[in-house]
Amino acid sequence: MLRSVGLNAPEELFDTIPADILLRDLLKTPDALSEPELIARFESIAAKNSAAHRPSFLGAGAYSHYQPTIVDSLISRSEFFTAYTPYQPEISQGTLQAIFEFQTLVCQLTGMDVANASMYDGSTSVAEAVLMAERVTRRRKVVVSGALHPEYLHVAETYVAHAGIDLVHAGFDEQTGTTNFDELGSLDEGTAAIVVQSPNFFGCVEDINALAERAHKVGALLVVCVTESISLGLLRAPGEAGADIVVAEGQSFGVPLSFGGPYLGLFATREKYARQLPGRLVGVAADKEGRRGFVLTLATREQHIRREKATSNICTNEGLIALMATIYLETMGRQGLQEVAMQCAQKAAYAARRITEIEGFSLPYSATPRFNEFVVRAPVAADGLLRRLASERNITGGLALSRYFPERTNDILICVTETNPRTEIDALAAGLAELTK
Amino acid sequence: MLRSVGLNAPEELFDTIPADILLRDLLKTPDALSEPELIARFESIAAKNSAAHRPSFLGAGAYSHYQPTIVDSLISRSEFFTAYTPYQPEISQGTLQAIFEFQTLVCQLTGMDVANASMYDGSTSVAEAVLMAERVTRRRKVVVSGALHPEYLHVAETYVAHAGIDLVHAGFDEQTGTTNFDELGSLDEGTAAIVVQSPNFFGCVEDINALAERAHKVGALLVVCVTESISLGLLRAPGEAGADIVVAEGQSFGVPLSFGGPYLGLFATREKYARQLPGRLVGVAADKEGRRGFVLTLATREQHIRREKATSNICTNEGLIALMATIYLETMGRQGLQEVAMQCAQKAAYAARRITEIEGFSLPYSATPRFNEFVVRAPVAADGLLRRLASERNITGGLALSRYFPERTNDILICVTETNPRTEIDALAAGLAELTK
Amino acid sequence: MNKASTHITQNEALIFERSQTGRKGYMLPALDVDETPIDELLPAKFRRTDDLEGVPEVSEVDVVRHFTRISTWNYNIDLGMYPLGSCTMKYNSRLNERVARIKGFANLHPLASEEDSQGALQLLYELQQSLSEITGLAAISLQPAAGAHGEMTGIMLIRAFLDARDGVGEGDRPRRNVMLIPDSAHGTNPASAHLSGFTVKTVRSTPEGQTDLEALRELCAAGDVAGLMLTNPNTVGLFERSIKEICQIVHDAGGLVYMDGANMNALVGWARPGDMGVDVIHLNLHKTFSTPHGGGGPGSGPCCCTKELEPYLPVPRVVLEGDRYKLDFNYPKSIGRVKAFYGNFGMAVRALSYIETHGADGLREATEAAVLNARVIAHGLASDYDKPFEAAPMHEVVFTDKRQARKGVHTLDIAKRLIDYGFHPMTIYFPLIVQGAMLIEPTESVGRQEIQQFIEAMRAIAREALETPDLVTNAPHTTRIGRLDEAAAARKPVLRWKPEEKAAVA
Amino acid sequence: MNKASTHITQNEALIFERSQTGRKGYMLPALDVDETPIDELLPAKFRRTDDLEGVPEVSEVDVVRHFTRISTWNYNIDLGMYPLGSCTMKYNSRLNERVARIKGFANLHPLASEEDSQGALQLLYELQQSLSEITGLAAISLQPAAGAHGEMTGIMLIRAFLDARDGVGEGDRPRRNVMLIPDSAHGTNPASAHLSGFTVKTVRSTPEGQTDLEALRELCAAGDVAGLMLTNPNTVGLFERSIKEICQIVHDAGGLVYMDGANMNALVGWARPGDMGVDVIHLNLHKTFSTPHGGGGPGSGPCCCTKELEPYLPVPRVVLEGDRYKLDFNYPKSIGRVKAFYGNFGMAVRALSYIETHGADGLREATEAAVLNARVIAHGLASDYDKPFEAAPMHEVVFTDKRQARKGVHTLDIAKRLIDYGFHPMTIYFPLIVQGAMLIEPTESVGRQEIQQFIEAMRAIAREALETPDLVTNAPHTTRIGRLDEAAAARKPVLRWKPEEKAAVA
Ligand SMILES: Cc1ncc(COP(=O)(O)O)c(C=O)c1O
Ligand SMILES: Cc1ncc(COP(=O)(O)O)c(C=O)c1O
Repeated sequence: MLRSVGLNAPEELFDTIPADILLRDLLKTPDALSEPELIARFESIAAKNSAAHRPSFLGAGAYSHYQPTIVDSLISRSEFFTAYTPYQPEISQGTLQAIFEFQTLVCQLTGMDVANASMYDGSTSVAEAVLMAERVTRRRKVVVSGALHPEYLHVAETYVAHAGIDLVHAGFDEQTGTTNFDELGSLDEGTAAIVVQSPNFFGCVEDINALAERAHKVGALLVVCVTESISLGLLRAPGEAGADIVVAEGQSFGVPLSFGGPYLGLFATREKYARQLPGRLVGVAADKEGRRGFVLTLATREQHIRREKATSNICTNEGLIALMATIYLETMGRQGLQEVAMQCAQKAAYAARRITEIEGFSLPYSATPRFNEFVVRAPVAADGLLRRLASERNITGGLALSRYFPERTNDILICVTETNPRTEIDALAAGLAELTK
Repeated sequence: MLRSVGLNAPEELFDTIPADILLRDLLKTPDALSEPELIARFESIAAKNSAAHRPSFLGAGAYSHYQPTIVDSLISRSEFFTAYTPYQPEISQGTLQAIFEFQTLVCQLTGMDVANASMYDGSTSVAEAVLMAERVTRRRKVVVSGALHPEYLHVAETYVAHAGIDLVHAGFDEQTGTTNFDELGSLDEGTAAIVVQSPNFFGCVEDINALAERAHKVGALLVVCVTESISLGLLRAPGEAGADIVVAEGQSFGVPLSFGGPYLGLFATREKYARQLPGRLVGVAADKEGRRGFVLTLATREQHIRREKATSNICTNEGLIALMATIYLETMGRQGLQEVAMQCAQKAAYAARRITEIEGFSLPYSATPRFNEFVVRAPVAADGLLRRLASERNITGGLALSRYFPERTNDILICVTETNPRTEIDALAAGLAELTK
Repeated sequence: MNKASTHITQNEALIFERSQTGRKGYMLPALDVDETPIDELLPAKFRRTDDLEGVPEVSEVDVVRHFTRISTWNYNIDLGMYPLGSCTMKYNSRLNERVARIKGFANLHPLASEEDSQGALQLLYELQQSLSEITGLAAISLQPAAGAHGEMTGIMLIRAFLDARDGVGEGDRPRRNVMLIPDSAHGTNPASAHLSGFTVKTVRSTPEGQTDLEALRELCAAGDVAGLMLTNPNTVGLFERSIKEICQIVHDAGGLVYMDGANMNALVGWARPGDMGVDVIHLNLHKTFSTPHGGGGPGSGPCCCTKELEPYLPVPRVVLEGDRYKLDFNYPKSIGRVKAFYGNFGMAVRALSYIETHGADGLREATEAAVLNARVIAHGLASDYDKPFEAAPMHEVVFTDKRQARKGVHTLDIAKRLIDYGFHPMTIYFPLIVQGAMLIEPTESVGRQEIQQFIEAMRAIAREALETPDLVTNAPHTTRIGRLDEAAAARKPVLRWKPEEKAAVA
Repeated sequence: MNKASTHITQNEALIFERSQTGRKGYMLPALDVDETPIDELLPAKFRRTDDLEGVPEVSEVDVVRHFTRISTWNYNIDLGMYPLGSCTMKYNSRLNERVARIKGFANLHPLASEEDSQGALQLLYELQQSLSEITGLAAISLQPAAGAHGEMTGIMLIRAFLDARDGVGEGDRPRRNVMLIPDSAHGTNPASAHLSGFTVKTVRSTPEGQTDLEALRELCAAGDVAGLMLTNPNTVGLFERSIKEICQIVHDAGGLVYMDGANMNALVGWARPGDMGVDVIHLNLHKTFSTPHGGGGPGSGPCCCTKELEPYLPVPRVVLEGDRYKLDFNYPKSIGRVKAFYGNFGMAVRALSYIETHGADGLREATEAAVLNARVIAHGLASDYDKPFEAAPMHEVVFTDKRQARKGVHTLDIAKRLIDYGFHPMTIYFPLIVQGAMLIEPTESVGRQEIQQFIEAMRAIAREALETPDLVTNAPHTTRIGRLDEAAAARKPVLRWKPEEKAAVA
């Protein structure tokens, strides 16, 4: 082939690169491994992730749910996973129709009018929601609940650092574990939005209706963030409760934990704000013969057309993960989504009951409604207790809140899902009891 | 739906079944399990198969070889694995073209003219070859090597029990481990075929040229059976050496061990016997516009047309396994098949050297050429030695020949493939040495 | 070769035609032992000399594209209804595929010690138990690799049992050498009977599509009858209403009854062959129990029989002793062995998964849905197609091309035209006793909507047969290639690619 | 809705249109704990009231058929060449998919303790090491989820570094608020710069397709320049020959150089941004390192920078201390966090697998093949299409529709017509500076034969444009649907299915 383009040596292909920056030697990356060697090596690396092989009560933004087998089998069709962004609709209708179904499902679950084709994840969706609220309201102050996932808050702060937006932190009520309404006093005519997570980081369900009222009174938007999207199978849809933008982490919809990514940002809003949405949108279109098809639409919002004036810089999103979620949601369907949500809530309630029975343990926010996560206050330091639970009982007992709140030394955030059989819950309770005796 | 066909209750669908044989109660099969429960249960059952998780030197008709990842990924396309036998060629060209490539590859490897679309496995292929030899020659005596896999022999005996065929056993030479030529004395004008395996059950390579000469002298066919098909990458093609029918177990071509099945019978012969072949055949055809396609052909040999006069009763064969083998063979290709065969032979040679160095161990057929299997004579009973190797060293050390030949108490059949790294071979040798010290 | 279109995926060549010297699609770990000189390893006279010439040399991407492209030329169950009568093309659950690939199953060597393969033996044992419950027959062998293989096994059992009962010694001429087989039977039935040395005699069917009892009695009167091979529901989709009487007649004549279990999808959970008087049956795990057909196989054809026949089953048998599963070789009357090792184990894993994910009620419901779907089709097409039998069909229904044939449109044409509507054709020209047969089996894996789409397609074709018969006789119109000249292909068969024939083939 | 054809797979409806009350596609284990009364569990006012109306009710087979059918409406890499310039559609190895699914990776919770996730941290660390070696840049963050995200991160680093260097305090107006971006840049570049509060100024390209140094010098003279965002090879596929001088100019003006690494597939193993004077770069693991595009994502956009910029990288960083891998949060100057947890870990697994199966020489050879393939296309099409730039292209080559436009055939038409030949179209109308641009990137994943088929197809289209232009302007002819009216779709957008709009949508 070289000859056919008039060259004699591969080096000549790189003639347009100045000689002084051309590499002379091979890179010092590892030598090539054959398939069996690579597999053996990666399996041995993976085996070191001991937490992956153990019953777990970790949640806090990433959840263990059962993934129906067909999800992975269908996304593994090369027609889906090797395709590019559907810029050529005539040969991308599979992807486009799936996204259209995804958008519809997100609307149905959140109770909103329009949803986009996905964002990177829940955390960046919150940040983009803050930016969008500013675009919509042309106001520059955003009040953020102190019960928002701390990593989400950190991301939002980073995103808006140079956007001229003032992020104001509202605390949360130590009695109820929910956003502190009184601290929302800072709400005024300059406020673009209130951002609140529900169920919040501590597992407590927020009163969205009340928050929406507060926000709307001053002309601000209410942004609701959901990290445990399975809760949408049981909890009132945020849209119905008055939210203006709903963002969520969609990982719960059949997406593996995968050490934090790839996950799936859901982003939905009201019809009237559709043109302020970040990210891609798929809409219905027709060909000359009137046949229905789907296309990427409202592209004038996007960076490849609007460049620096775009609603976001996002280009590649989480397409395949959105497809996973779509397949998950359609497989579970109307009944299944309610059943799995109910199981999570029931099992969490059972676990909470079992744990409060243990001497020395309490639930600081026991009076507040919750879904499948709750804070437990232990009689000893959480860190050490969890370490012993892991090493002596082979249970990952939850998250020590000191990871994010150093002063909360004894608090553990526990999450229970349909994947935790009763025996595991009982073993957790037994472990907590015995290790603190 | 029931209403639409004029019925009121599901039971009415079964009205044509006499009431006294209709079941009243539910079957006493297990209650329904959900996906996660089923997976957990099967994983716990599978975990009891301790041999599956351990270095192994078992061969004897089933071989560990590396399976390239794309094999399983491609056969998992529903287009392949859920399709039926390609009776409707217009919408089965994928299957048909793949079989045509399979037939070609089998011919190339065996050195024969025509091959069919597969048989159940190697053992039934031998039986069908015996029946075919009878059809071709119209003679009723078949001489079978004593170094044929004992289970294959048993299958052939069962198949021909009522076919009026006389299976004569030729012994094997205790010095060389190969078929005893002298015992072939029974060869005469009434002999339909000689059946010989090479490499034979004891790992010894037979002299196919010489056997072909003997057979052809009396007008008999030579049937060569191969259980370790990877050997075809290194050994002279049986067809080239004079075989008339070559049958083989194709499991080595990327097919999982799977406790003995599904495996893959290869069946090839000379052009002139094509119409006596059992099983399906795919051939080239053209449509009206002259476009090339593939069809099932020479169907008049088969049971659905010829009924009791068919060349065989086989209908369902091993289609998907043939596809696995086809993908394997094309991925490994001309170079890869030779390299993997060479690695097997080299590693077996190394292992044989290491083991003969151990005090008390010998190779009874050390002077005979071999491929990747060989018999080792231990100073102690093989059974107990292998059991200790497994429990104390976590190595499956090979097959105690006493399984088939009770008198051969100390003999072990050892198989080495490219999947056994040197460290495993060294550990085997160390184990044998130390456990017999 | 003419191009089917300009589209590259429609013109994928044979892999041999894509081969390029020196290309590689694999990589092995480097050899890690000292090399033995080649002549020492193996004398030259035993070595290959052709350097595997002709075997393809392609890259991994080449292979992936090759098979992905040609795969798109196949119809498949996941695309839509695959209503092949007698074949039971039901949904192949991905869960079953997943569990069959668990390492502890996939990597297990068949000659591992019993101790080291307790899980596999347990699985086989449990499947035997479930199949025994489903068939109402006491003993099972999972060794046969497909339906025909199961037939052969079952017929051999009958032979062995009769020879023992009748005191026929080795080498003696058996007293009973006739196997009765209805004219509607599948071709494997006579072929399998023949393999066991039986002479086949045909039993007539009645115009109502039932076994002719009179004919059966007559044949049985001869005294040489070893048995009857019967499919039930039979191959026209009707339950043999007189099954008990049929068994009685054969038993009275000293024979045994073999039931071809290919149509068990009409019965599971509702009726059991063992309760009907049947002595031996094979199942097709690749039909009734949803293991994938794989473009022609693998299958699995368990042979199930009564307590009386059990001693003759192939060895080894999988048994439970205390809490250990064992391979029991100690059956001196056994017919022997029909396959190395223990049958298509991978299919057994899938079938057990099918049984356990359905549960007893799920199995019963599946049967119900399969029969109901066939009934809906029977109703839906009766106005447009000739339905040769009055009786209500079970899980499949047969129509003929009688009405369309008047316009020159035949079963084959209707089948090919169905392709244009997105459906795989039904089974055609089987059973042989029905002229222009179209045997339709929807299975339970189709929803209401799709059944209706199928009925509409068939009706549309019936209209086309009247109005635009050419459209039908020239179908299919939407496939990569048209109808192939099968006669010419058989006359001068080209059964493999050869380098020198490249030009000729292309 | 008109039917595309009678073929059921061509007319698969929306799943909502297939829903049937009461159908189920799932089964969960039974609840195994005592039930809490619902009102105790959650007061009614917090509960859903809509019973999830509208959410589909379908069976498992329905779902499988639904997605299998619509999947066939997609083109994909395994079907053939996907020559999207700038997108690097290379083969997505199945091995990478396999290892990413190993349970120890897939089931690992991101908040597991360091101790319990040593394998994952090791993997991230080793990928960082390899990417550092490949780019010649000292420090890496794997947190960004895609290219644009990496850009945003990199630009924020520049801002943070400059503010610190220039002593700009929090709340102060930064001194340097201009980001220079060539007119040929991808849209994400200005959008990302804007997100960090920069004003974008455009740098001209020369007629030869290189950055205009004079224009650059002029812009830099203003003193407010924070940096330059440059793609190299640039978006017309040419290496920026003066890259070192460009970096010098920007550095001399007190700015930093950001390189968009989208085109690293032209450089890996042959040249390193770090050696060119670049300060910060993002990579697209979903381009250069073969992780699948997934119909739009997920991606991964590691941000790589010099030692000087390292203190500003997002936290946590993955570091090695002794023999323990750690998450280090202690970077007080860090810009913060751009994503929860640690980036798209699953993509990191695949990318490392890519790097390790290739090895250093494999990586170099892949680059070589990618560039050679583009060169072959550049040669092969030069006689038929206008090639606006003289210089030898790297891994992608741009042509225009200038010659064909005379006959009324435009880039869009040529692209659509390519579909009929079985190829995915190239990138069209990008970069914006080339009128009627067709940007073709074959990648290394195409064999000689297929490159030739592509060239022949393009030439055939050039002939058609002359002889039968309508054939081209009405293309594609072989797809399920024709060109869609995108303008109408945007005018009155329908962005979701609604029950009441069923009729309207259909
Ligand atoms: C009625 C009947 N009997 C027997 C068989 C043979 O089964 P198999 O193909 O599994 O050998 C079939 C399958 O085609 C059949 O339909
Ligand atoms: C040159 C260039 N820069 C940036 C990007 C953005 O990358 P991503 O889509 O991963 O955000 C792209 C990809 O489309 C690109 O081609």
